[in-house]
Amino acid sequence: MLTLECPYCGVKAEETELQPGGEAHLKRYGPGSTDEEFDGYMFSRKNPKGVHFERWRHAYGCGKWFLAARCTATLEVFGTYPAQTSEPPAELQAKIKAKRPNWEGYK
Amino acid sequence: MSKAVSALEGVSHKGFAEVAEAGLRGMITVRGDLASGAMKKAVKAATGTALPAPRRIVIDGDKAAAWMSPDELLILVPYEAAQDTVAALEKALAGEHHLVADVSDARAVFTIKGARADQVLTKLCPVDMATLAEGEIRRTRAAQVAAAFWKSEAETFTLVSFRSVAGYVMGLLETAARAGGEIA
Amino acid sequence: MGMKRYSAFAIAKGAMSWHQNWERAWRSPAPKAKYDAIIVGAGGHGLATAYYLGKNFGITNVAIIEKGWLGGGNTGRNTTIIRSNYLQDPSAAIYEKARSLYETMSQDLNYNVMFSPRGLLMLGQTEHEVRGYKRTVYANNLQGVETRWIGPAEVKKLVPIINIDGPRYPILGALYQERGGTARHDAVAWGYARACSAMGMDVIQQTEVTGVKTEGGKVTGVETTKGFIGCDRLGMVVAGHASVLAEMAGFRLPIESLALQAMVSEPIKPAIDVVVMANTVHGYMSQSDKGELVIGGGTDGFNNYTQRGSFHHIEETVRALVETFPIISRLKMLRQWGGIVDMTGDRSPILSKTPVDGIFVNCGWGTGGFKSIPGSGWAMAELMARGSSPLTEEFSMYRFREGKFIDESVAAGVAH
Amino acid sequence: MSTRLSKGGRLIDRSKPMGFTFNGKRMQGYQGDTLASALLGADQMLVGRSFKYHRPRGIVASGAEEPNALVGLGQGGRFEPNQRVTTTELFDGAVTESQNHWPSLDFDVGAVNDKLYKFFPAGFYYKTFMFPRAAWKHVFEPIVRQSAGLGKVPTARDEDRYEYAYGFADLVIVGGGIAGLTAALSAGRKGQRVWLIEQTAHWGGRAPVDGVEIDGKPADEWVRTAVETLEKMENVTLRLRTMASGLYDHGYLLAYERVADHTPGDGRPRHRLWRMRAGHVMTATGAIERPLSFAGNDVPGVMLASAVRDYVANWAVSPGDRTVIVTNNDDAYRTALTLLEAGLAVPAVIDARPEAKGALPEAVRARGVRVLTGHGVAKVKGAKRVTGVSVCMQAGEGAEIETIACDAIAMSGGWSPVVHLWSHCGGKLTWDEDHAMFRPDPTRPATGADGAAMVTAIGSANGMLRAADAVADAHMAAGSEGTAPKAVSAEEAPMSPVWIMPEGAGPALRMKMWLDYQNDVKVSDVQLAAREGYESVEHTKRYTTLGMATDQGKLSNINGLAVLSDALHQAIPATGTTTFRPPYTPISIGAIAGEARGEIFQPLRKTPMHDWHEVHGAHWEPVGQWRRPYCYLRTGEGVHDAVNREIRAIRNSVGLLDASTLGKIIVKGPDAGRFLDMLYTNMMSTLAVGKCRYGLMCTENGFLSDDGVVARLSEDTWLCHTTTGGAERIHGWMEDWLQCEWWDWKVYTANVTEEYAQVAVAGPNARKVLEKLGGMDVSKDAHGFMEWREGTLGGFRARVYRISFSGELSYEIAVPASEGRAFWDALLAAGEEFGVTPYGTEAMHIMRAEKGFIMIGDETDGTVIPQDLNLQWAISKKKTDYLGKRAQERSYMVSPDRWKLVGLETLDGSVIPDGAYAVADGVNANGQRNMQGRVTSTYYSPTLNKGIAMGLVKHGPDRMGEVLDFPVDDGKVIKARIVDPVFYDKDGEKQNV
Ligand SMILES: Cc1cc2nc3c(=O)[nH]c(=O)nc-3n(C[C@H](O)[C@H](O)[C@H](O)COP(=O)(O)OP(=O)(O)OC[C@H]3O[C@@H](n4cnc5c(N)ncnc54)[C@H](O)[C@@H]3O)c2cc1C
Ligand SMILES: NC(=O)c1ccc[n+]([C@@H]2O[C@H](COP(=O)([O-])OP(=O)(O)OC[C@H]3O[C@@H](n4cnc5c(N)ncnc54)[C@H](O)[C@@H]3O)[C@@H](O)[C@H]2O)c1
Ligand SMILES: Cc1cc2nc3c(=O)[nH]c(=O)nc-3n(C[C@H](O)[C@H](O)[C@H](O)COP(=O)(O)O)c2cc1C
Ligand SMILES: [Zn+2]
Repeated sequence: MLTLECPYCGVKAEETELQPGGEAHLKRYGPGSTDEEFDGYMFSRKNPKGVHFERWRHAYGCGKWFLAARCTATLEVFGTYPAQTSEPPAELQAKIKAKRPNWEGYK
Repeated sequence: MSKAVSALEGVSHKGFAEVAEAGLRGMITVRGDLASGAMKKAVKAATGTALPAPRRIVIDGDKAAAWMSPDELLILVPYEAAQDTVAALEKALAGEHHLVADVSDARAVFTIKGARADQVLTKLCPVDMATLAEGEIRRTRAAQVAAAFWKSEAETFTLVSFRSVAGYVMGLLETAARAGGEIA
Repeated sequence: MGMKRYSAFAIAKGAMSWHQNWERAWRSPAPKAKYDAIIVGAGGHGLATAYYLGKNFGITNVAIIEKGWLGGGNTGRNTTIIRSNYLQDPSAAIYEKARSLYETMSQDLNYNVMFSPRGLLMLGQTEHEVRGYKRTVYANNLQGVETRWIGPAEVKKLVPIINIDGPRYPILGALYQERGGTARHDAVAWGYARACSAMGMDVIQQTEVTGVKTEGGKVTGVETTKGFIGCDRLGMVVAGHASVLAEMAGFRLPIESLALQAMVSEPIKPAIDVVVMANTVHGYMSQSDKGELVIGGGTDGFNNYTQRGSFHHIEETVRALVETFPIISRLKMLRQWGGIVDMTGDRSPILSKTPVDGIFVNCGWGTGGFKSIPGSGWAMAELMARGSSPLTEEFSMYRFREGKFIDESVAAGVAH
Repeated sequence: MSTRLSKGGRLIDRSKPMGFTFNGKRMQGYQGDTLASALLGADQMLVGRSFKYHRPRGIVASGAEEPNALVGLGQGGRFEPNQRVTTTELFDGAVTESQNHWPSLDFDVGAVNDKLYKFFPAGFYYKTFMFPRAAWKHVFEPIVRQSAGLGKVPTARDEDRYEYAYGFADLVIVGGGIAGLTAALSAGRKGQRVWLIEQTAHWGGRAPVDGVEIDGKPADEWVRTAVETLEKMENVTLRLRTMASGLYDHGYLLAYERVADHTPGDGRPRHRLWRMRAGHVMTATGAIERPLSFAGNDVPGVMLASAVRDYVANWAVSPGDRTVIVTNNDDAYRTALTLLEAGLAVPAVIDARPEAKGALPEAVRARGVRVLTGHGVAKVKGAKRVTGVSVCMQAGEGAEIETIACDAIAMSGGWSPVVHLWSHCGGKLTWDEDHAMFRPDPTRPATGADGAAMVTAIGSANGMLRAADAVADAHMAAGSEGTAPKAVSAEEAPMSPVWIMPEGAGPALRMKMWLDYQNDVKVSDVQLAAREGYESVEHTKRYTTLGMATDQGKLSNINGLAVLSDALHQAIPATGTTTFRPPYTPISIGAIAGEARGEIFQPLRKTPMHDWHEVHGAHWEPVGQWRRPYCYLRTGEGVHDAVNREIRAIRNSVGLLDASTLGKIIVKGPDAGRFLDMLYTNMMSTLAVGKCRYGLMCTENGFLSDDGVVARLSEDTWLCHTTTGGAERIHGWMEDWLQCEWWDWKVYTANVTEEYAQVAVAGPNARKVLEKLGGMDVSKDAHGFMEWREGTLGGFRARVYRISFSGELSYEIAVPASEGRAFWDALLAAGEEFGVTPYGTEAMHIMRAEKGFIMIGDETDGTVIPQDLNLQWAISKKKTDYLGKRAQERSYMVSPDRWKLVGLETLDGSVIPDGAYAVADGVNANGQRNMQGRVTSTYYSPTLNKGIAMGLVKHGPDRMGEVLDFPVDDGKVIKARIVDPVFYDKDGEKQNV
């Protein structure tokens, strides 16, 4: 039963107030992309045992999508941040690196 | 002839707290840039209040403005005033990218009254009632549906849900407030 | 190699010697330097793959490498529902193959897996669901899967404790598979392990695969916590850990690992003789031979490797079942647990060659792969031995790229 | 025999007697009793039968760890099987019955299993019952099921109610013994928000029974003062009868409050399930005593030493007149002292240790009791009740030295900390060699959302078995605020682990040493598992069922894994424990379901006209959480007739459909047109203000997901209609793209679905009805097809869309929801002269099928793309992109072999059954019959007076006129011809008048 703090309204929401949305920072591939690119975008999602970046919506709250960095092996939450970004904030990445020295970094 | 009726026509139940459907209320969703001067003016024009801070509701008599999300407010006015308020808001926001929608008929409003009113919500909402701040509006869920509530007076909470689930919400409130269910 | 046969007579004989002379069900060997084939993952699917490699293709120089204890993954924690009333042709083919192998599994393995074809009902609770199930019945008839649609009265007769009238979702009928049912999940793994061991295969437990070695695009072996082990062919059959293994081999699978939970009630005398799935309200229930009600529901929505789920899914399931079977309200939940299931984009499995020569994957069974264990093993063995199998043809990992999905959610919503 | 003593009993109130029955026999206890103490007080030691061998079972324990004493409690709507008597408070009028026997508790036919025990070792069923094949299901399984299963099946609906509650605290302390109380005092003084919860009805835990003194006062007194102090602290919440059931991730603690189990029917909710969110959790859950494994240790009358002490001290109940103590530690001598104090006989203490010279043994010796050190129990005498004990040397093989007559045996094999909650979220244990127990390893706790420890074990739950240590530990762990309580108790010499008694017991004795009492798992079973290669502790558990009973191995697990370790010649920590899972003890399914039953099982969404439908014969159909009239039944009318009547009425005159459930989403802003062009397959940006356009939406994976009519309200504002089930989903979908992908686009959306009541007025007389209402001009010229207008109708503020899903002249009118019912009534009144007929979803479905309109959910099922439905006209060729476009370019999506939409007409006019498939010749590689199409919608058309259908058929549109075979039930084949899917008014003349 996760709790995640919504970066927009500051509510420490519990999982039942949230809607999970899968991998964060997906790059959309539309017409003109290769089959491989499109397949990668749609289906071959990251599924690491460890640090993961994902989407959540504060569905029973402000309604906004936000992003979370979380460890899928311990459920530790490193931080949450607004969805309007194409990669995790640098300071968050540094924080994760400090906690998980073996983490290969965001790629 | 008043053709407009609220979802439950004011039904109420008395348990260890009194729960009642509070009738029709004018409500307007406003989306736009909350930081803009026009928005400030629009709210002032609509409710006479200041723009609410995040997660807050500012109440002035029978009008109020509530913060719903970083780009959304809910304006509360008497039901009869809703259309004029929409017009006023539209006027104030003209030229800005915004959206104003009358949602008065899409909602149901409830009051929960009594010294133990908070216990009713404690059973339904995953919210720490003890840390509910003065003037805070909390958007959350009540059992299985979306709801928002705030402390409207001493020992009284106002809760808003969608209109279609008014019967369900009343069922929840009535059951939660039933005598014997006091959380000692 | 050979093994002593199990029978009532053997037990009687054992009793005379205070059961001191039973032999091991499977050996506990040290790994050899190299095998013809290595299977990673001693779950049902891995073990069955090995078993049919030996039985159907005579390939017995095989190791099954397991990081924990055999059968300890999802095979050891599922709600044991067996059915083959799937809608799409490829699914119906492999699940029915599996179901029919279950019919004789105890005898084939000389291990009583307690396959219990007690009948399975999928409740139709909306008009839409009814139409979906009727469609399934017609498809099944053409696929050689025996199912039929039954009305509410027959449902009530089969499940007297059911609340037919709703109140919210009256039961309009059910998709009934008379020879669907359950089996003793652990026994399936144990029976296969015993049979594999008897064929001379090595079941190597407490050994984790930590790397995959390739040379010129071809697999050469695996790194493990017990050192390097060579192989010509490698089968990755690790369910929730499929992505982790694939990453070791340098490719990505369309898999997400999610927690699925189940629970049992305290045991009671026989209360329900069939398996009931109620997909509109999200819950399913059967009763084990020991008497617990075995209950399952939906998955969490976020990636997770902890074998723990979120409690609100248990609540949702329980609410649904209390509504459907009001008498269970005064029973108690004895234990709840979770497993990590491997979900694909179309909720159907992957049995496929991979970008690496000699590596095959069997995964993506998600919430519903216990029932398919023998069929999957049969097909996967054929794929690994021959390079192709009619049963695996449509389950390639490349189907997503082509847009050729095998979507079962169409009729049933869930796939347990 | 067990009896009620004339004096004492710290928890009972003798002035309040309470009557109850057991198997129909009237008995009496007192307020403060548990069912267990009341039964023992009434000399009822035999309380049930075991699972497998149907052995007689008596009460062994005094708390949550009890494996044996389960009864059926209550009657009718309050009957509950498997109630543990040790944790059930007695109430006046309680009706109880024993379980798992036939015909009676004393004479149980199933007990023949016990005689045949040699043939039923662990896992015997895996090795037999295989022939003949069908016999498992038809013969063996029914027998197994009938003899297993313990409690009876309830037959009535639960009469009680249940509820949830949400709690929040900085610190939740679980367990109200002296450790928990101490921690609460310290944390409370620090000002933390503290919850202290205790599963029983009393504070204090073991200490008052064990003769502990704290701060110079007897424990009882200290506890009372501590509780009073805590009650005065506003930041501290105390709850009795509240068990921490499970600790879940991120500090989510489930607490099970048994509000009214002891006062059934008093109008209060029976159970309240607290969903706590704790900043931190402290487990002060105490320790549980272990049995000893000697032959016959399951005979009724053999009990835990601490339980014997509890019964005497707490409830003034003596389990026996002559109690032999068997132990490997000093603590059990307390039981001897308690018994002697109560005037009962202790013929001997059998101590497995070579010597016993501590203060407690000396005190016992001083009272003249024989202490036999280095001895053990060879065997217990008696069947349904202990009659004596045969004594042997612990170091030997069990040769009898003497027999001591007794009617109870109090055993103690040492203590195991209660580590369940510590372990639920991954907290690890460490083996404590001195006390032969697993204790929490503070360096490897369960971690929370922040990655830090979320739970701390304190007191005896942390392995601090001595009172002084327990209290000191708790005080420190909770921040050492205020002065530390000082506890004093008798000194104890080290215990010495004993896993089998006697050490050298042979197979015959080992087959009579119970580990798991309820599931009948014996030492020999665990050894057999090891021998057969089920070496992992998890394999042993599953092979033998050790620890899988309703007590979850609270007594048996450690003993079992010690035996396993011994059999495998490895150290106990190498074997490890099985996984601890919630709940700590079983919790009611009713509590988990909470308030959600009956009317509030799930939200039922109602339109403003819902109540009218209800009283006018609506035959309901659930659509998502809405309920829509499928049709309206008139008296004596069947569903089919009603649907046909409704359709004829619309085709001939006029009908009304409550369409309020349709989704309505406003999309507004400078980029709204561009946004909608991405969302829909066709162009929405080019739609003129005042006009409507039908549109399709696909998932990014290319499949059709929703459809509906879009109206352009103003230069920068569109209103999108969705399907009933699609409103929230599509609104969420829009927000998703706007927030996460195109966040720089200026678009706002609002879901106004419920703001409006919407009514379709359809049929040749539709316009006349509206004209009768009066108001805005609804004439053909003023209001053309696929246009919308705003105005008033009959005084109602209305937005009117001229769209048609039935193929008739039709208006959809939206009015404010609050006026919906009044508007509906006004329409009925205005339409009266035309015989206006309300119609339901089925009439709507059939009429659209007559027109060849697709329906999301019928023609689509998540695998269908618009191209399959020949909807190319609604897919813009000009657009470079829309959601789903790239997906639709994949090889299988553009394959000419995809099944495509056609109409189907049976040759004999009959209706093809729902879901039927069209077959092709031959079979595929897997032996399945080839198929070439299927029906998607199929109805009897009252308009055309024959069956009509739509379907998807391979190369369908190129095969007009061909006849397909649809095999249906009983070997019948229906023949249907491929035709144009538009069956009615092909040129659309009717809707455009
Ligand atoms: C709660 C629940 C209920 C379910 N209910 C049903 C049901 O009713 N009916 C049904 O048909 N299906 C059901 N399923 C699904 C079913 O259990 C699975 O699909 C099936 O058991 C998968 O078997 P498997 O052999 O692929 O995987 P597993 O049994 O999980 O085996 C995979 C093995 O791989 C091992 N492994 C992983 N990584 C490594 C490594 N690096 N090195 C070595 N070994 C490794 C694991 O330890 C594990 O033992 C359910 C699943 C769950 C969790
Ligand atoms: N001498 C020995 O060998 C020995 C061994 C064990 C305990 N003890 C004695 O036990 C006492 C230790 O005190 P303590 O406070 O640590 O333990 P305790 O056993 O006195 O108290 C633990 C309390 O926790 C409650 N509890 C357990 N699980 C719970 C749950 N899940 N939810 C709610 N409540 C739960 C129990 O009902 C009990 O009241 C001392 O008196 C000590 O001497 C002695
Ligand atoms: C079909 C089935 C029946 C089960 N019955 C019981 C049971 O009677 N008692 C019990 O304690 N656990 C039972 N379990 C749960 C297991 O103890 C265990 O929780 C589950 O296999 C997951 O393993 P884990 O908890 O060790 O991770 C059952 C599990 C399954 C799959
Ligand atoms: Zn928020």
